[in-house]
Amino acid sequence: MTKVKTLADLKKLREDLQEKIRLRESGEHPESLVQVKVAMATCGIASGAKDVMTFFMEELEKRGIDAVVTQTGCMGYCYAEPTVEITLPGQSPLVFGFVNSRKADEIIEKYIKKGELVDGIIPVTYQSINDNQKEG
Amino acid sequence: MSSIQIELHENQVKELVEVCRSFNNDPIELINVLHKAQGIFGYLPAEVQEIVSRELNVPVAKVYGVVTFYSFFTMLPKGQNPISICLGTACYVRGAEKVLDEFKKKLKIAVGETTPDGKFSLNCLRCVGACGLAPVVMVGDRTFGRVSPDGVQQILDEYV
Amino acid sequence: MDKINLTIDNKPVQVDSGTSILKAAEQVGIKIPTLCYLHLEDLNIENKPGGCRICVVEVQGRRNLAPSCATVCMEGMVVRTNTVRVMNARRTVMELILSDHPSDCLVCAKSGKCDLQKTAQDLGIREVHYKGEQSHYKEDRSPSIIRDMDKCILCRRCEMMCNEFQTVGALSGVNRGFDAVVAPAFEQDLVKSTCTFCGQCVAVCPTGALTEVDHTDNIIRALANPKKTVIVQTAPAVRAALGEEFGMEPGTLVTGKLVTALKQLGFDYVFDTDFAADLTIMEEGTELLTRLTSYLNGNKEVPLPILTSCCPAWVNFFEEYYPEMEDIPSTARSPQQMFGAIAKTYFANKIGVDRKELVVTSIMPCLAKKFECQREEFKTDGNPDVDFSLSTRELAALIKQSNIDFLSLPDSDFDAPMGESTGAAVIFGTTGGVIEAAVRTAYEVYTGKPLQKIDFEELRGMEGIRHATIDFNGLPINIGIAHGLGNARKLLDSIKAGTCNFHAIEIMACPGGCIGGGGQPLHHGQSSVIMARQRAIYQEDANKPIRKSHENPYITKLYEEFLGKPLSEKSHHLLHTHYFNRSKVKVVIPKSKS
Amino acid sequence: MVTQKMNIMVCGGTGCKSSNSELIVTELRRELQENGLADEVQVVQTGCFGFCEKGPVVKILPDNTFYVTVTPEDAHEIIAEHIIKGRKVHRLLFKDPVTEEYINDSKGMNFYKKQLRIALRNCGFINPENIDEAIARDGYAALAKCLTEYTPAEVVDIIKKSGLRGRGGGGFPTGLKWEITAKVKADQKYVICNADEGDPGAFMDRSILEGDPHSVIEAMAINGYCTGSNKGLVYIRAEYPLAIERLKIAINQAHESGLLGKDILGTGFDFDIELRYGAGAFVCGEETALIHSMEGKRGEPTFKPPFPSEEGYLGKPSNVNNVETYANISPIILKGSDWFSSIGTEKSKGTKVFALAGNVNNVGLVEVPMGTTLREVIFEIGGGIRNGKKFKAVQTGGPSGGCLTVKHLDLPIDYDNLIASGSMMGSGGMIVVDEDTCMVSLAKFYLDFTVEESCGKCSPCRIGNKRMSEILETITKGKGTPEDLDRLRNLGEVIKDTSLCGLGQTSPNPVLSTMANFMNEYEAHVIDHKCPAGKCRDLMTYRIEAENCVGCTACARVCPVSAISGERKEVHTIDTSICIKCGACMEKCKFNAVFVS
Repeated sequence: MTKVKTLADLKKLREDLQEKIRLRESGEHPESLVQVKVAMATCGIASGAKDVMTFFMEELEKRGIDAVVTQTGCMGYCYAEPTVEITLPGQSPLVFGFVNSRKADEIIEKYIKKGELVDGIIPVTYQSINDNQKEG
Repeated sequence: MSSIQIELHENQVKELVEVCRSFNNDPIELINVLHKAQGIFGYLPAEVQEIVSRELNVPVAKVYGVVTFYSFFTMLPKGQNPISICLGTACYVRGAEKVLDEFKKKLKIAVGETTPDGKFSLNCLRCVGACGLAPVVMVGDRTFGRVSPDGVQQILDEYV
Repeated sequence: MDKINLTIDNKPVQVDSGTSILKAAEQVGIKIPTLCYLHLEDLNIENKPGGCRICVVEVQGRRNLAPSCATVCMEGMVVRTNTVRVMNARRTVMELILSDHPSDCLVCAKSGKCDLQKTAQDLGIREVHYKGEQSHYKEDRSPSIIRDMDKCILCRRCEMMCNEFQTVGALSGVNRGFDAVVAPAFEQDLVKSTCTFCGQCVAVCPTGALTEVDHTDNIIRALANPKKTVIVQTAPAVRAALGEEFGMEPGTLVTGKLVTALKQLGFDYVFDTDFAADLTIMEEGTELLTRLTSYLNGNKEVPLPILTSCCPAWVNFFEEYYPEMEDIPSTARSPQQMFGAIAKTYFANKIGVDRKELVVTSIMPCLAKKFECQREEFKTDGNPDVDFSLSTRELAALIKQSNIDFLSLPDSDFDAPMGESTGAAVIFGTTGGVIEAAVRTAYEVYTGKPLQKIDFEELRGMEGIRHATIDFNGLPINIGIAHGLGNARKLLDSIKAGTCNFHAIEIMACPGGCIGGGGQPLHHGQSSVIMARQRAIYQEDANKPIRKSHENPYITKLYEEFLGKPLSEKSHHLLHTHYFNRSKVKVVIPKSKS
Repeated sequence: MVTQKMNIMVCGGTGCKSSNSELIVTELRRELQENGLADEVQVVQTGCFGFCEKGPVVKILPDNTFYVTVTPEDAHEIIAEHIIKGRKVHRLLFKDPVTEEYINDSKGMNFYKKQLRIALRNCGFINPENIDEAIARDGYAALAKCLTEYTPAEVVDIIKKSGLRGRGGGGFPTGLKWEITAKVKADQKYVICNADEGDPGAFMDRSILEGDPHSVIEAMAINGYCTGSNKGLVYIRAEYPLAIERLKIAINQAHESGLLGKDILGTGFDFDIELRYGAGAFVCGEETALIHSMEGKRGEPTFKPPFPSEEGYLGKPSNVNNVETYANISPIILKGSDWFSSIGTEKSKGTKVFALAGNVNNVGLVEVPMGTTLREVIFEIGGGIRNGKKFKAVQTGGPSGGCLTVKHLDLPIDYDNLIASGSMMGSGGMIVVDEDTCMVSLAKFYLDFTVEESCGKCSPCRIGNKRMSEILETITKGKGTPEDLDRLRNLGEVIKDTSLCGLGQTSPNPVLSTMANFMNEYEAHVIDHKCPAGKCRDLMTYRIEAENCVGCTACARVCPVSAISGERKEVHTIDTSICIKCGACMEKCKFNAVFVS
């Protein structure tokens, strides 16, 4: 882990990390990746998010799709757990609810491979103060 | 209490003593030590509390006072499959009481008891934070969501 | 100190900053009722959990009612103690407390002396509007104390005394909510706990939840049995307190009336524990001098300081917590037990009565004495040296039951030979007294010179831990004194740590010594009562013609006729004891160094 | 005419479903099929858009057209006009009620995004187990700014000016609290984070710790800088193993990165954080009880003053704030107090996270600006009441709070409004109940919680709540009298007035507020001995309606106590003296012949 010793270190580190993420998200990078985020808070895990995450990791590899599968905290849609956010290169993220392995399979086959939407998308109903954050 | 009623495994006692030492035998660490002790023994019988009392130099009455204050601590061994029914508000308004009644009926035990064969014990807890899945039942570490009274037998069947 | 101005019930009052509303109100003649609050001012003992909520008052500008015991006065505060809101709240809270309390006042040991009963009366409670489940607990009877927790109101005074003042830690609040109660570990009986039976929990209990084991019935039966010869000894602190039970001013000495009452009750011989106290000084004082001389002669193995051993709760305490230090206290038995041992041998022989037909009873300010007299080591063939020990309170009850009008009794004198005593023995009843008595004798024995001044003011007082250096003709003797087991613990820890340079230490378990004992008339939180008893004790000492134990002629005679000399073999057999490891936690724990 | 791939998203939230959104999907697909566009344009059902009032809603991508109150009959026009000809269906667009203008692009339609995430800004975005992701989203930037640009007093001033109030319940001004602790002189001070979230039905603190632990760590360090403390303690429920785990990982990573520990960012400021575990006692949410618990004692509260900020953990000045409060600190530092105080109402600034639960469709965690109405939260974000039932009440503030009713729905939520209406903010639990809920039983449920969680130290809470619960038990058993209601009210008021700590001082709120708002239900129980919601078992009678009964005998067979008799193909009857009111017959009957009253 990088040791942050000064304020300058922290600023530099933040800029590097943001750049990395920006590249990944905008898909300008040649090795653009599909990003899969699984909500792994207590309620997500309780409804099977771990299995879903494992499924995505194993299946995406098996099916030869370059993807990063990560965990994240509660997205707030507890009624629809497990929830998964998929970001295709160059596109805005989409959240899917009630994801089990069957749904996950459908998401991989239709959305990730072909860009076709599938049922169960959860519209984002909030603004976050970090959404419109500009570099500065 | 001067007469030891249960035999504690020597290794477990050693482990507990080490735990106390790792907290510098500091009395303010009593609750942390009791958490670890319950982790080692599964529950906190009188004998364990006496060891903690002696190691941390806290009167055993005070240790007992703390153990009985916090619902997380138990002096009774749990069943192999401890069943906890969430009675948080969200679960309550979605019918957790009926699910609890069904468990009581099926297991023929009251809350806080263990079945004679030691397989199941029944407890209530307050909100595991999985309100979206209400009513919620936990068996050991596993969480069952949206449980209805009809689903109780199905859950029990998984453990028979 | 800063002064604070406020008004209470429209009366202006000025107090020091930091004063509670309760105390401020007292200054202007407003007595706010309390239950859990306890403040023994001169002893620095305070219980202020703010739990009972009886003392609530209205403070202008505050949303909720404030507990007057715990709320500190602020400049310009406007306090009302008797508005409709306050009175309704106070009565409702009292009704709630009563709704979880048995209503068997008529047959309760505390009836008439119960703070709860009195407060309920003062509040004019005539009906309890709230009924429901009541708490039920198993009654716990130890040799000294009865715990009837159905009557507990959770004032936590006993817990405070047991933990903060005595550091015995036998009691703790356990469980929570409606099930909360004060109990020993695992809600087991007191006998299985670390309890020393000092009885300070009983002394502060505002209800009938904690009372002493009542032996009056045994005494009445023994007195009525023509085959038995029944003798009684009375401890020094009893005469300074018994009068209170009959409405006399605290500090009134009733020695003469006490003797008359005991004679009227039918005791065959009325003796004085003070006689045994003088005997104690002979034995303990000699032991001190022996150890000291040996030490001065270069034997550094001699255990010093020597600790007094008259107090049975203190003995229980070090057996529980400091068993490894068992060679430090004097081996001398307590006066009660010395008396019993002499009575059942020397005296029984003298009057030609078999020890089994001789019933030795004691009137004690103490509840631990009940436990002490049952100890196996104080029995011969199963027959105890002291058969029954009554508290001051029980004696008062016995006198009342026997239709004796105590106030109108004439004075009488103790019987001989075991009724004769010196002023040194009398002061055994207060903190500092035993060591002063020992110094009076040891000084003269060691130096061979008569004391110029008998009163050692430097050893007296009410401070929890005191120390003084007495000049033994050029040899400075360092004396330590502690009352209260928490204070004793501090001295013991300093001995353990090797930071202590005392030669002798006196320890008494109760606040103020035996005058504040667990068997004394209830002080109801007034430490002035204990102070008054102390003054009475020193007054009795000053009035005595003989004030040094070794000058008691009957003691001299006892040695000549029976014991030989102090620390003789016979003395060892009858007047000394040994100690046991009573530590309750016996789990063997592997002690590896980490 | 289709130039690019289009998507039609139809809201499949419960509210929209109940107004035929599924049929809209069918119709849209049929229209596409008929126009040979099935392969080009997809129709998908989504979760709730949170705009249920105007449902069903349909959104067209990629142009973000947002149609409201769509009917199946509109499918044809949407396909024919919008998809094929590229012309928006004007009449279905949302008309801004203020400007009266039609909104073309939902990108400009932030008004339907009722939620604003400040405390939850990173929850669900970052991987909480990777500090890099936190740093990329400005993690520790606020701490850096404080340490290098502001004096401690200036930071306290920013917090004070922001108007932030404690999110744990009481709503005490956070900046003021910090200032008091900062001013006390002591050799050691402590920064304490109260993560003993015990309200049944509240889980926002857990979510923040699980989703964004660094926001709390950073804020505690900032607090340490302001108050002159180098030691932080988090008191966290042992029932939250995942939150504990994530917090531990985060603390370790912060340490390894040099953002905790000695000489942070080379400024000479040291700060460390330790964890202390709760053990299941609700009262430990009260700060004095929490401190006793951290000291290894029974979690019994003590009288304040002295306040923890003067005499707290181990007798030292201690600043106690809750998780959500801390989660607000960094954005305030970075964006300024003016920005924060521009959100919310006059006396309650910023946002509040609510754990929305109960009989509402979209159970979840919502963060809304203070001043948002209950209606917006329950019906627009929460998607309304489940199973199309009627809204009856919303309970806020957990066991300390009260029940609010239909008449409070348009009440802007803030600390003062809630208290004025007999409830409170509490930690932010929000439980919605429908018409089938018996308010007396609900009040009893909350009171039983307090009875179980009372520490027992003071008499009014220990005995009074027990007595109230017993009276409610009598009432729900049908044995109550009108005098019981007087007793309840007096007890409730005295317990509030005389209890030692916040737990007792608020415990009667659920009873008093339901008595204030649903007196008719209480009266029905004690005068008519009826439970209007049909929930109190002892007040119910089951009967078989002769008209509907076909004599199938199913009910008689399922009855566990053989209370039902009747010949095959004849009307059955229930012997009410035997009936135990288990409801099995009612569940079994296929002909709706069993009724309960």
